[in-house]
Amino acid sequence: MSFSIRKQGDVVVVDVEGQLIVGNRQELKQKVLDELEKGERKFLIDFSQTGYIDSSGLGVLVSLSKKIREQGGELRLANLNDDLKTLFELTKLDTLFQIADTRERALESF
Amino acid sequence: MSFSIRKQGDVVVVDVEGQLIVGNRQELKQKVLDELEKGERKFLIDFSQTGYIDSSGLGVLVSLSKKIREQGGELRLANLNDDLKTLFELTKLDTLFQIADTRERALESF
Amino acid sequence: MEHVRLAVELDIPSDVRYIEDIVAMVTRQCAQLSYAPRQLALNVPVALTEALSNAILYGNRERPDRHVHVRAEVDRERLVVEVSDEGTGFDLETSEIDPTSPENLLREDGRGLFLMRRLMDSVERFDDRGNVIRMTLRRS
Amino acid sequence: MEHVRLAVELDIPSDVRYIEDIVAMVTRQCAQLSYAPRQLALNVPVALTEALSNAILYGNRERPDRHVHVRAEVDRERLVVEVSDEGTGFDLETSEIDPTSPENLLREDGRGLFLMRRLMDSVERFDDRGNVIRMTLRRS
Ligand SMILES: Nc1ncnc2c1ncn2[C@@H]1O[C@H](COP(=O)(O)OP(=O)(O)O)[C@@H](O)[C@H]1O
Ligand SMILES: Nc1ncnc2c1ncn2[C@@H]1O[C@H](COP(=O)(O)OP(=O)(O)O)[C@@H](O)[C@H]1O
Repeated sequence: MSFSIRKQGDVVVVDVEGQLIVGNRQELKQKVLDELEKGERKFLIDFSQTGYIDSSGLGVLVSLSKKIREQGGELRLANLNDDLKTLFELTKLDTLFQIADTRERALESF
Repeated sequence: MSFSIRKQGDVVVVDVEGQLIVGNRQELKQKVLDELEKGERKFLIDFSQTGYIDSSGLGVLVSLSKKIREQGGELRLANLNDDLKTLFELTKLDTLFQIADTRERALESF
Repeated sequence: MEHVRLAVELDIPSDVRYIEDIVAMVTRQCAQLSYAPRQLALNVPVALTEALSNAILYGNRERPDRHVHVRAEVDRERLVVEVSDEGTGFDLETSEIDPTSPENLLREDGRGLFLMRRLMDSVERFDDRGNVIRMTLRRS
Repeated sequence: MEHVRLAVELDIPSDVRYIEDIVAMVTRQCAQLSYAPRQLALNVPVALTEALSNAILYGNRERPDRHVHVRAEVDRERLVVEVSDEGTGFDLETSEIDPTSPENLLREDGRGLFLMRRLMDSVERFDDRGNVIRMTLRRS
């Protein structure tokens, strides 16, 4: 698993490559919090390269979403495959997050 | 597994693709005997695409070698990888067959 | 190949970094028996990750002298996975919350047992040798 | 992943066309535990093919009502494969000839048990449930 993080316009775009699970979720959390600290406010996490996500990966997303909102920022998600969509639906987290089909749509929507 | 058979000069060249084992050795035997029947006398079996060979595959090679020799013909083998070479050495069949490193050398040697 | 049964059995130290490799091994066994793509990408890896991380974090409290034992048996009918830790066990019924209720939706934890139950056909607990969680999934 | 054990267990009809798939499955398990390339390409597939074809052809005489049972257990130390047929068994010692002797070199048969012994670290026979051949190979 690895994360890549880049700036597109004023949006911080994070690609999650591989699994987002208990063993590595802290790394994602720290990276995003560092950017928030630096003053960034718009965040997009792209899951096109992601394998599976476990409950603690979901927990980190919930936590980041809260922290970003507290600072007046926004977190959006993009490119969930059907299995990941089902995971968000099962846990009703699809109601909590703004989820776009493609990265382009997510970027436009900010 | 599949066999491909073609003529190169006056030599019948057979490629064995996949395993040469109890389940398919009859097919190889029949193909070569058909050519012998038609009057062909020079045969080269190329193992560059071959996986493993079991005792009944070896048995078919011994049987073909005898039948071809009875008709005044010759059977040569080429492109045994290290594992197949070891198999021929273990069974001392390396002493029975003419084995060339490459298809070219085998063809030249007829 | 109607009657193939594949099994993986192993002991791992109480460290979450082992989870991904175990999940890959068990998923590969299911793939060999043509489990549905969704089961290979969602049900099996997520439920197994939850069971393993609970065993490591709660059961064994990440103590280096404790191990987690995993046994997975797969055939064309079903996958049965058992995850055993050296903890004192817990109550499966009362430990599960509903993470989809409005008051829980914003919680960061509490989705593990819920997902195991949703993604597997059955989740049971035993005390045979330490605390054992057995999950069963019918092939689809 | 020191203590991984993988297993394959299956029943097949008495038909040699099943051999390749079983060999592929067992070899794959050994590959997952990093057995030497030569063991994966030579020792395991050839010895297992011999054991299976003998079970099908001699033990079960290709009778469609008879099955061959295979159980392979692999860990980082060794592979143990058991092949059971429904025949009455045979004498392992007296059935093996030396196919490399001048009088046998031109024979078409008689290399099966010889290869099993040369390619495996041990070959044993039991009568537990039908005729059982157990072969063991240490990982290298
Ligand atoms: N193997 C285990 N040993 C002891 N307690 C466990 C075990 N698995 C789960 N639990 C208990 O069940 C609770 C709920 O677990 P879970 O639904 O996975 O949510 P979370 O792990 O996010 O708390 C845990 O907080 C823990 O108290
Ligand atoms: N599973 C078995 N059941 C009964 N007889 C067997 C079995 N395996 C081997 N044999 C006997 O051992 C002999 C030698 O076997 P093998 O060395 O494999 O050579 P081949 O199969 O070419 O005859 C066989 O001819 C058969 O009589």
